Amino acid sequence: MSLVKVPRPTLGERLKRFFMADMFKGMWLTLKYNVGALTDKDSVKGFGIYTEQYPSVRPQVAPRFHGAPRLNMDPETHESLCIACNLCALACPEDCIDVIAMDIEMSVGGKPRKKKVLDEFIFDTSRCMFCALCQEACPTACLELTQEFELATYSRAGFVWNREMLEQGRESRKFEA
Amino acid sequence: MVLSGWESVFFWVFALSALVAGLLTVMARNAVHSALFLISTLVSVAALFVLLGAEFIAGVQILVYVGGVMVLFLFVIMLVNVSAEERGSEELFNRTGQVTAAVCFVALLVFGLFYAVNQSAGSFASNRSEGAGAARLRTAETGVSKISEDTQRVGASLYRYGALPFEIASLLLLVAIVGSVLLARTSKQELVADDVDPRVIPELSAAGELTPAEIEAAARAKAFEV
Amino acid sequence: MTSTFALFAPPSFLDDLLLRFFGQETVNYVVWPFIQIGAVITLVAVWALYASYLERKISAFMQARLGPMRVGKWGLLQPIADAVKLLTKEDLVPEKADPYIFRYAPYISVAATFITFSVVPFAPNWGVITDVNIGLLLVLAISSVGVLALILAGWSSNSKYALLGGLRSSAQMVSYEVSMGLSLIGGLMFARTLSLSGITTAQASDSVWFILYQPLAFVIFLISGIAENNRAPFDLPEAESELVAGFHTEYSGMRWSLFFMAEYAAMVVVAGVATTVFLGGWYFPGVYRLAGGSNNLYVFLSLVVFIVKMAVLLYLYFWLRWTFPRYRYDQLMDLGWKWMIPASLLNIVWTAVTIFVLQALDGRLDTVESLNRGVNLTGQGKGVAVFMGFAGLFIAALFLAYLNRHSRDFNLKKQRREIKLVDVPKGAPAVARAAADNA
Amino acid sequence: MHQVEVATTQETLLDNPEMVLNMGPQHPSTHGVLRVVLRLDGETVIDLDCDIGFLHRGMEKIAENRLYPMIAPYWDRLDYIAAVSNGLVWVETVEQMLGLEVPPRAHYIRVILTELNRISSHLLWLATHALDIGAFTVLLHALREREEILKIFEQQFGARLTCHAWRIGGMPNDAYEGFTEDVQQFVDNFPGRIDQYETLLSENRIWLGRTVGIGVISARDAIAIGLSGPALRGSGVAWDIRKSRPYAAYADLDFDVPVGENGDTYDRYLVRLEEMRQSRRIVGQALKQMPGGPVNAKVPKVIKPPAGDYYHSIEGPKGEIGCYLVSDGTSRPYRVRVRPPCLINLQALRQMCVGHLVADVVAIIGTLDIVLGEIDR
Repeated sequence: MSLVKVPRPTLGERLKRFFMADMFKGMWLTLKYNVGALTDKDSVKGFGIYTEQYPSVRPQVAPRFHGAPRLNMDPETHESLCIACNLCALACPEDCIDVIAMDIEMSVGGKPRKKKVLDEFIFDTSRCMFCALCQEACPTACLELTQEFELATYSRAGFVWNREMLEQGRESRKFEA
Repeated sequence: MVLSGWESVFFWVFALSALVAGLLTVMARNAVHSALFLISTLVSVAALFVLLGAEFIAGVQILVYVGGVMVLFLFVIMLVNVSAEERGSEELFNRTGQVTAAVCFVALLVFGLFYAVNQSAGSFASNRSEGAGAARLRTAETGVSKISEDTQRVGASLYRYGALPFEIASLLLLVAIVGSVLLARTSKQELVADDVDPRVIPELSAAGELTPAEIEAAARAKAFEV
Repeated sequence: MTSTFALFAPPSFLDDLLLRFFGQETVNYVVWPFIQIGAVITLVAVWALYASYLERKISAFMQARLGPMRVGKWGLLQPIADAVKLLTKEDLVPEKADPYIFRYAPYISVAATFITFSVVPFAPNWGVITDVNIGLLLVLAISSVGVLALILAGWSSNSKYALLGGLRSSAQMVSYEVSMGLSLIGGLMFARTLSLSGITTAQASDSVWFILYQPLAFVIFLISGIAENNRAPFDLPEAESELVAGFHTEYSGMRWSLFFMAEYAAMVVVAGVATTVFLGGWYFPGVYRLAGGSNNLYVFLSLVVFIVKMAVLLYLYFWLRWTFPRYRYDQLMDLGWKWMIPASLLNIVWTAVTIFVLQALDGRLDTVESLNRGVNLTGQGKGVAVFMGFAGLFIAALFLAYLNRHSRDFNLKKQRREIKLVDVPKGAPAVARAAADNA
Repeated sequence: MHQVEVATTQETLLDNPEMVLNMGPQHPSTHGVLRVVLRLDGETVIDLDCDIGFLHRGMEKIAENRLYPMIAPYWDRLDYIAAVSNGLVWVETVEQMLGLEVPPRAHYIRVILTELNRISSHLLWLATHALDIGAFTVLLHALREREEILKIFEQQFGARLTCHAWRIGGMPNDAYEGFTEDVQQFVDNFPGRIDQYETLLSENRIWLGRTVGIGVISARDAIAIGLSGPALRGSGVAWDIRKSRPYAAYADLDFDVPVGENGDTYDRYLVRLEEMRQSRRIVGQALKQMPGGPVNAKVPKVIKPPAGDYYHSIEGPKGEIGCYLVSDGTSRPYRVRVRPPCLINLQALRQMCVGHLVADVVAIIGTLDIVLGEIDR
């Protein structure tokens, strides 16, 4: 008939239960936390305050963090590093990248030559899942997922980033304390 | 008793609200509304008790009737299907018999009231000058106030003169409670109960009242000791 | 009659001022009560707001958080922001709900709690609103009316969760009211009065707190009070993990906040009554001497004492809530009917035995001073009573443990078990097996 | 699946003591968008039915149209609480189909991080389970420790929850600088924190009353339903894939399998707590034994497993999470099938709940540790 086996308690256990040792132990712990929070000293045992005050204290994001995308530019010439190879778009599982290339004619050593350059780069951050496969696919270290993590906007259209936004960075309001 | 000043204001407010709420109790379509009006009647009557200086009775009235009985009433009303009665479109007082009975009853009541007032008028008048009047004008007790006299009197008479009826009543109530629990409890609930005799279970299953699955479910809910 | 609305010598200058405009009777019956009611409602409403702030802060500290910090310094204006938000929120009434009852249920809840404050003696003299002869009974009666609000709110919402919550709460409150009321009788037997100020004065004149005579009753009262207030670990009617929000699932905005306010105010009531009956109310040894004869200073200091005592109890409320898991419904009923009510009945008997013993010992030990107005004891008598009180605690615990030895949930049999650790023999590594299969 | 009959006529409670209660999909304690239809007698559950699929994305179908490396992020989103473990199943399946030799250092880092993920998953379970039963404080204490793990994840993978942790043939990056110290600090701190949870719960009489004897499932039934993970071990079956079919570096590591006895909620609670301790032990060992070297095998540019099918499974935090992969030799899988531990564990819900009260249903859903992302896929 029995479904749960429960062993017979020893006298010590009985006494502990009789004097509600289990309850008082728990209450003692929460009291220690309460006192610890007020003094905020014993952080090793974890009795201090743990939370961060986010908008006023900004968290340190890890260097490898995958956040808002960015198109890097050559630091000297300020030209886009993107060679419009479309590898990122191919690597993207969500198909959220559109690389629109255009051919420009230029002369290299006097000879006219066509070169494929980037015209427009569309990155739909609302569909992006920040897996960083595009970043790994990029041969020129142009596309990068940065540590920027505040991506909220007021409209769905605002999630679709064009080349300008990707290169300059989106204007975002920083909250003050 | 003569009403004066604010006392009379309070009296009329509560008396009228008791009457109106009482009327609404029988006139309301929704049973829950009707129960609520009954509660307001009871509260108004309790307030009248306070005006009479019987604070203990007032407190008990609210505690027992409003807090206990009416809560159970509401409990039951909420579980019973009241929608059928609500929907009825008959008008009130549309039956000759009902009206006749009501008029007869009111007449009886009025007659009884007048009779009682006539009977007690003399003694009431004589009392007022001494005991009752003094009690009414009793000022606030600031020091260690005693249990007010009516409280003591109620207790004393309950346990001294009314001990036998009191005990009989409590026995009756106890029997009623045990009986109703016994009647209401199904064999399934019996099985889950803590205090069930283990021998009952095979009997029940032999009588075909319980399936093995039910016994198992009950045992599951119960978590026996080894 | 006069006692109902009578006052404990209010500040006389205000009284004189009022008497210029109104008659004596009007002042006593109408004007003063209104002033006091207004004062109490304001104070209690502010308290209820800040109790929520305190609760949030204390719970945050217990959980290594900071709690509200954004509105005002240390989030001190948070309750006001919340109040404004709740007042401006839409007041939704579900379509199929009973509109009248749905609207009025919160008012019943708030009224039932606030009325109780009229009899709590916050301090001597003018610190009490009215000294009613039946103070304690009034507290119990009015708090029993509070059940109605919950049950009506639950029913009128026309929602299954709310209905279940309403039924649960009413069953819970009706059951725990019994033990709550019965546990007060012990103190009553010592004080011989139902008036709350009378009980306090009895303790003050005896210079003893009734918790020493009645530790068992104090424990019962506290537990029942927490259950009566639907606070964790007895917060089943609004157990958010099961019933979403219990009886106030469908409420929003102002009406919801009324329930909320009533809950916090009811906590104060229970804490106040516990302070009055068991912790000596405004009485603290030495306060009278400290005041040095100034009546108003004495009242003020006593008020501080009362509030400090109450605050300790309220901290206990928060503390318990943020430490313990929640009882299940049937366990709660078990606790109420199988533990609290027998214990409170036992307490009455034990108190009677104590008083009897005190009287019996009087000849030999000189225990009783007088029995005319409450039980006045000498030093030795107090010792005996305290000893009996604490002995009662253990006797009750043993008695109940015996009584419930077959009970399912609260017996002494359940204990922690160790978990078995099995060292399973290792199998063959699965890595790089597939290559061979596919080849 | 079993269907609860819903009464069509409106009856009151007294006419018919049974009441149908819809718990979910928007309910605080169904852990997502699970809808449970309860048939109640008073508050006793007579019958129940689960309605799932509110979170269905068709992940298995999506996988058929993606290249092999692209599928990994979708695995993270099955059981998003244990994204690192899930990712490992997929990566190892493909690696084993390809016959890749993953370097031992990668194996060790994988063990460390999946075990940390097991701890974080169990911590979240503990947090929500305790919250369901009303112990609010444990929630935030447990989430604090989880935060420590997530910080390590963020440093290592660049994401906290859906990490996209592994790549076929190894890892995207070697362990970051300071990895050993961070993990070691966690390993040192963690036992004290578990003791704190135990102080708050394990011996508490309310907790015992709420969990002992609730949701009992016997070992026989558990095997018949196909439970796995702590839900199975709570019933006393010592089945752990890390032991019986060691993957990654588990063959070199020493640990015990905690096993319950009664198969009730309390036993499963104890099993999970002990598993956290064992995971910590594994992490400590792996950290000491971690070899140097590369973390990536030589992987072909285009991944085309040979035609055929393969099944691989690992011991996820919730149970056996497996991947059945059919390849037709092209760069996209022909068919991907997930063995979802939560979905299969959820099948025990009815058997566990019937006869209990509504409050117990909440406790039992909590003890099964379900994640709807994986159930609905």
